[in-house]
Amino acid sequence: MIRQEDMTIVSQKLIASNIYELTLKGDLVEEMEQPGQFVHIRVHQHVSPLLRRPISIAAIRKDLQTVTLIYRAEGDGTSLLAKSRSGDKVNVMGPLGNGFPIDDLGKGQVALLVGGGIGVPPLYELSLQLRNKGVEVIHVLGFESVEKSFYLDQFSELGKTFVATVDGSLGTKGFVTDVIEKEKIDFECLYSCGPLPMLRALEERFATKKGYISLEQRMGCGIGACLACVCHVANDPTMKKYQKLCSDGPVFRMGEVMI
Amino acid sequence: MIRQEDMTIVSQKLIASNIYELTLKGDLVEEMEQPGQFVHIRVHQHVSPLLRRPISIAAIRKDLQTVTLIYRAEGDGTSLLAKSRSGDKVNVMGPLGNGFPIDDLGKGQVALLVGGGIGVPPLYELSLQLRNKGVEVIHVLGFESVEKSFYLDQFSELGKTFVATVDGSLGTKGFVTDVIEKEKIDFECLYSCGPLPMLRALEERFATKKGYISLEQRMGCGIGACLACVCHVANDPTMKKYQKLCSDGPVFRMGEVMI
Amino acid sequence: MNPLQIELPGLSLKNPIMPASGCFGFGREYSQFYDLSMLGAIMIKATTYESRFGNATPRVAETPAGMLNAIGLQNPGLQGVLTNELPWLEQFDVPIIANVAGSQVEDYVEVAKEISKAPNVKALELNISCPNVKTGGIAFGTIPEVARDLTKKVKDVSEVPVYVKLSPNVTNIVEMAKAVEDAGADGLTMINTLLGMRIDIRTGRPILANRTGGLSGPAIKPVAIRMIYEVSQQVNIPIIGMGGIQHVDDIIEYFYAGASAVAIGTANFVDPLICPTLIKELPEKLAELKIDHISEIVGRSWKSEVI
Amino acid sequence: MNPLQIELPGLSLKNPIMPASGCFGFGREYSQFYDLSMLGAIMIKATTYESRFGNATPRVAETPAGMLNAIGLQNPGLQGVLTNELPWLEQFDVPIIANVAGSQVEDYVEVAKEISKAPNVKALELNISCPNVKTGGIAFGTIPEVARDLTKKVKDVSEVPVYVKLSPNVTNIVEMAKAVEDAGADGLTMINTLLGMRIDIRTGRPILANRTGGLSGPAIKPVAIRMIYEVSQQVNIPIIGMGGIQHVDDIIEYFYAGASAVAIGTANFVDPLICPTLIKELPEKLAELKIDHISEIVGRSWKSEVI
Ligand SMILES: Cc1cc2nc3c(=O)[nH]c(=O)nc-3n(C[C@H](O)[C@H](O)[C@H](O)COP(=O)(O)OP(=O)(O)OC[C@H]3O[C@@H](n4cnc5c(N)ncnc54)[C@H](O)[C@@H]3O)c2cc1C
Ligand SMILES: Cc1cc2nc3c(=O)[nH]c(=O)nc-3n(C[C@H](O)[C@H](O)[C@H](O)COP(=O)(O)OP(=O)(O)OC[C@H]3O[C@@H](n4cnc5c(N)ncnc54)[C@H](O)[C@@H]3O)c2cc1C
Ligand SMILES: Cc1cc2nc3c(=O)[nH]c(=O)nc-3n(C[C@H](O)[C@H](O)[C@H](O)COP(=O)(O)O)c2cc1C
Ligand SMILES: Cc1cc2nc3c(=O)[nH]c(=O)nc-3n(C[C@H](O)[C@H](O)[C@H](O)COP(=O)(O)O)c2cc1C
Ligand code: FES
Ligand code: FES
Repeated sequence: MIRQEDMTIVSQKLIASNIYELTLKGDLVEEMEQPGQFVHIRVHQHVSPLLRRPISIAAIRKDLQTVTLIYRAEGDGTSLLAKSRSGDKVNVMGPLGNGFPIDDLGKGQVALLVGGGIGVPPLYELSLQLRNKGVEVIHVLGFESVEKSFYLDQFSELGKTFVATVDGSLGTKGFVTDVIEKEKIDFECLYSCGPLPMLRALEERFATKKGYISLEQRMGCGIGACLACVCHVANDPTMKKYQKLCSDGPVFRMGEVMI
Repeated sequence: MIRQEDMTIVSQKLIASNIYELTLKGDLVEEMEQPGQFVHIRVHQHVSPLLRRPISIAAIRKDLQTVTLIYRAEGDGTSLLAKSRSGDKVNVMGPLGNGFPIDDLGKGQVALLVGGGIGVPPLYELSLQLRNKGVEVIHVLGFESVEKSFYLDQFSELGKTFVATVDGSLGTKGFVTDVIEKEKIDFECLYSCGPLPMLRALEERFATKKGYISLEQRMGCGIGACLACVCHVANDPTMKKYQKLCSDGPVFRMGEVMI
Repeated sequence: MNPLQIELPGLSLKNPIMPASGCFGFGREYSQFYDLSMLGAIMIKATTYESRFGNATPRVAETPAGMLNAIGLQNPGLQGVLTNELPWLEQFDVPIIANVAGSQVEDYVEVAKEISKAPNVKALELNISCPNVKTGGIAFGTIPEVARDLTKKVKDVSEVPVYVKLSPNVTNIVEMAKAVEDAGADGLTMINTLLGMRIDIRTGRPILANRTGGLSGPAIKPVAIRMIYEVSQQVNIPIIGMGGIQHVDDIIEYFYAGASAVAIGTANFVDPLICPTLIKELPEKLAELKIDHISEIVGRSWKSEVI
Repeated sequence: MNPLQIELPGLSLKNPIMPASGCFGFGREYSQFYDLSMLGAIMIKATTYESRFGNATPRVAETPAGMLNAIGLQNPGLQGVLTNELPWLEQFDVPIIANVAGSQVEDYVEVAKEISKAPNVKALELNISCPNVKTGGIAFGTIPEVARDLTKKVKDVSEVPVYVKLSPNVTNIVEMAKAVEDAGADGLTMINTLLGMRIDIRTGRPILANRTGGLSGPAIKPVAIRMIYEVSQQVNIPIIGMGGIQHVDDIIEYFYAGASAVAIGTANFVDPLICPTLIKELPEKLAELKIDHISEIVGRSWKSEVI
């Protein structure tokens, strides 16, 4: 069930250039199940910044009652969040949306997880859950540069992990698609989250494959009420059918919506 | 000289119901001289609350490079200020305005300091400075109730101190003027800060005496540029003469301006 | 006596607090958080004759103490609302105020006529901020004659009282208010959003796909209060006030200005429980201020002047 | 080449940043903090023919991300400004833009004629948001014909270029802008404050003695950006933009919208060093954005559309 709760900051660490790992503790963790779901965070109690910020769930630890988020401090809201310290409270609404389905794959099958930049975090909990089922996970992670890369060790522990950087400062110089090509990676199901051009390239290249992508959009309510975050359904000549990213997504089947 | 500086909070204490004593450290203390001057505080760096808050200087410790402010946490700005902790920075602009002149009195002469509620703080530094000159200080302090009273010990150390409370929970039940009457207090110079009705009563009663009052007004700039805080000059038939509370005041001679 | 109970044309409200149109969908999402029966009323999302997809995304942007939106009246259309939304809402003991929109007079009339027959629709809210195709896209709500005419035609067909939602993007709000009162409006709701815009520093392009959007949230509250203060002194119909309400003090401020009820928009996004919270806090606040009944203080800011 | 140097009618500016009228007095106070010669220009406090005391206090109130003011045009009058203020400002190497106000056309004309002769006054800024006694207090800036007429008469007597400061409290800002351009305005400044109000919860009375006041600060920035975006596409005279500027990004946003220079109002109260800070940060920001000269980006938000 969706709830809101003042969660307590257990830790907040700078793990790459402007990238923070935030661990929160609270009852709300009990509600969190699916990788790819997100939470909607109120960074503080003042009137500005006004809106909540959607951040993906990166790791759930039911035993510790904690959830880990990884985010880039960029604008007003995330910069403010980056200033909060252990012990502070953060108002969290969630878990929101529909995450990555993991039931399609079984033991021994291969999942390819492709993440770009700040789209990488939700893939970590996904990888954990797939691995727990015995699925073989291969990660291809793209970053701008080595300074902005993170969680490589954590992903490597779960499965083969390839990296691409735009500037070549780590792994293959270029894009994630270059790596997949180069490494001739084969898989049963693709899971991806990252910038639109990356998602489009993947959809095109793997049009015949099964796969899921997670999208981003500016949001108001985060629960489906305001219609800020809609996208068109693919192949709909009326152009009137839509999905709400926050409540129907953010994860969709490849080819399901227009991107 | 007026400057602005990020001062460091040395301590912040709740000293009465909703009343905080805040001690700040910084170079700016070097500029602070006159009792009755004030500082203009930016309670934080966000866009809301937008404006600075004027708060009187309650005590200056040049040796420690600290200044003490006493304020009531009421609206958005002061409530936020009340949440800041030792070690935090606060942006302070000051010292502002013209304070209480102390040169009129010499050793052995008697000064009556009359404060009401949150008008009491500036009288403390004033009393300290007068005492240092050998002036005899008598304090008459009015509060709503015992819960809202503060600094009685500190004032008592410097001179005779009478208290009035509206509800009679401490000292004389009633107003400061009742106390002055009852105690038949005589003095060479009156200094006062507090609510307008109190100041008006004092001006009326002691019209022939020398005295100074400190006024309050909603402010914009705090330095004389925006004309938010003007008051009419007394006995000006043109009604066009004015004083700026922030830069000409906040302290005026009794009878100088219309209150 | 319930200090919050109020009676307005067509509306018997257990409290004067309701979600504003477009900020609450048709209630389904917020029903996950609380029982909608506790609300004074619900102003549902604008309904147009045909279903609409609305604008391209991004549709929202943040601003200092506010937000911009350009949803573009996305809605399932009259039939969709009549078939799927209003019947679903019948499970709750709460009056519905149906927000009616269109791009020509005929659209409004058709929607008003049909939707006002739904059993739980107790009033209409005429959204006259929409661009009028017949006048080259100039909003109905910016020309007194156009607004008057529209109100009259809707009044003629509506089976329930009609509240007209004023646009703040006008030189003279009192003139607009009087024009629609004249045309038979039973009440006013104000304000709709202020026209605004933001540009993305990185791209140099407007953030909203629609370029401009409607500004809502605390930033606009002073404008709303001013307009309600002005209008409430000049009309004899009640006003439901809205714009930036977040705290119980804001509600008191709206009543003092001249509102007889209030609606909560953007704040629902910030805190999904805002309406129940305010409904709980309002009687406490009234007790603190020694006010026996909320209706006592309607317009106190200007009524106290005459005394 | 100095990436900030710009040329506008009458004004050769070393940078496009200047304090806005009414938020900087006549410069004396801020000269305690820095050398005024570093400013692009200074827009001095509104000058009326006679000296004025202005409104009763309180004159300011805070709002979410903004403030209200109702100073009431307090100023020393034409003679006072000519005798005491402008000569004092001559010590600085900075062009003065004289803000001219009045309650009837004749006042404006008289002030414009005389003040435009002062050696350091390089342009006038016609404050048309003032109530016009001849039309029962309706602001000059809300009726196109009235604004056009006023602009023409001032243009006739002014010895320096005339910028007209538009009021945002109108239905159609483009129509107003075109009217004054038509009448010969050399430039526009926009926006003046939005009309707003706050009520004190404790007293039930408006906080401002004048009841309503002008809303300024970050809260109004989206409205200003929208209006500049609309107007700059429709006129051929430059715009000095203002409203809520606090950060260097805001300046870029104003230029993208269509401004050719900017003014800083309320932010001076928050940070007395805001103008020098922005003047320092702007070239750094331009470098970061790979912009060679600030004038390149005027109107980029809409110019990029046509491409
Ligand atoms: C479902 C979902 C999951 C996300 N997960 C993560 C994550 O795990 N880690 C992470 O770093 N980022 C994530 N993002 C992006 C993140 O929400 C934005 O980076 C963040 O909201 C920007 O806020 P700001 O205060 O930095 O920027 P500002 O520029 O101050 O934001 C202004 C407004 O725009 C919105 N906004 C700006 N950029 C984006 C964006 N890219 N997507 C959506 N809204 C935006 C903000 O939410 C806010 O409403 C996710 C977005 C979505 C929709
Ligand atoms: C020269 C001077 C010295 C002062 N010294 C002290 C002091 O030592 N201790 C103390 O507790 N208070 C003092 N005050 C009053 C103090 O400034 C206000 O209580 C405070 O600004 C209120 O801020 P807020 O955030 O609580 O209220 P809010 O209601 O959030 O304030 C909103 C706006 O109104 C202004 N405002 C509200 N009340 C007042 C007021 N009474 N006077 C001036 N501005 C007001 C605020 O500054 C702000 O701009 C002084 C005021 C002045 C003018
Ligand atoms: C996302 C969003 C959608 C809105 N949709 C509508 C609408 O469909 N019809 C309408 O009359 N007003 C609509 N509004 C305006 C609100 O009902 C309300 O008048 C305005 O937002 C001011 O209130 P607030 O500041 O509390 O949000 C919408 C506002 C927002 C933020
Ligand atoms: C206290 C105050 C006084 C003002 N006085 C004037 C004035 O005399 N003439 C004028 O044209 N504008 C005046 N303005 C409007 C500003 O010049 C400016 O247009 C407006 O405040 C928006 O900018 P800002 O948000 O940066 O303050 C005043 C604004 C404030 C806050
Ligand atoms: S964010 Fe409101 S519908 Fe998705
Ligand atoms: S506060 Fe600006 S002149 Fe006094």
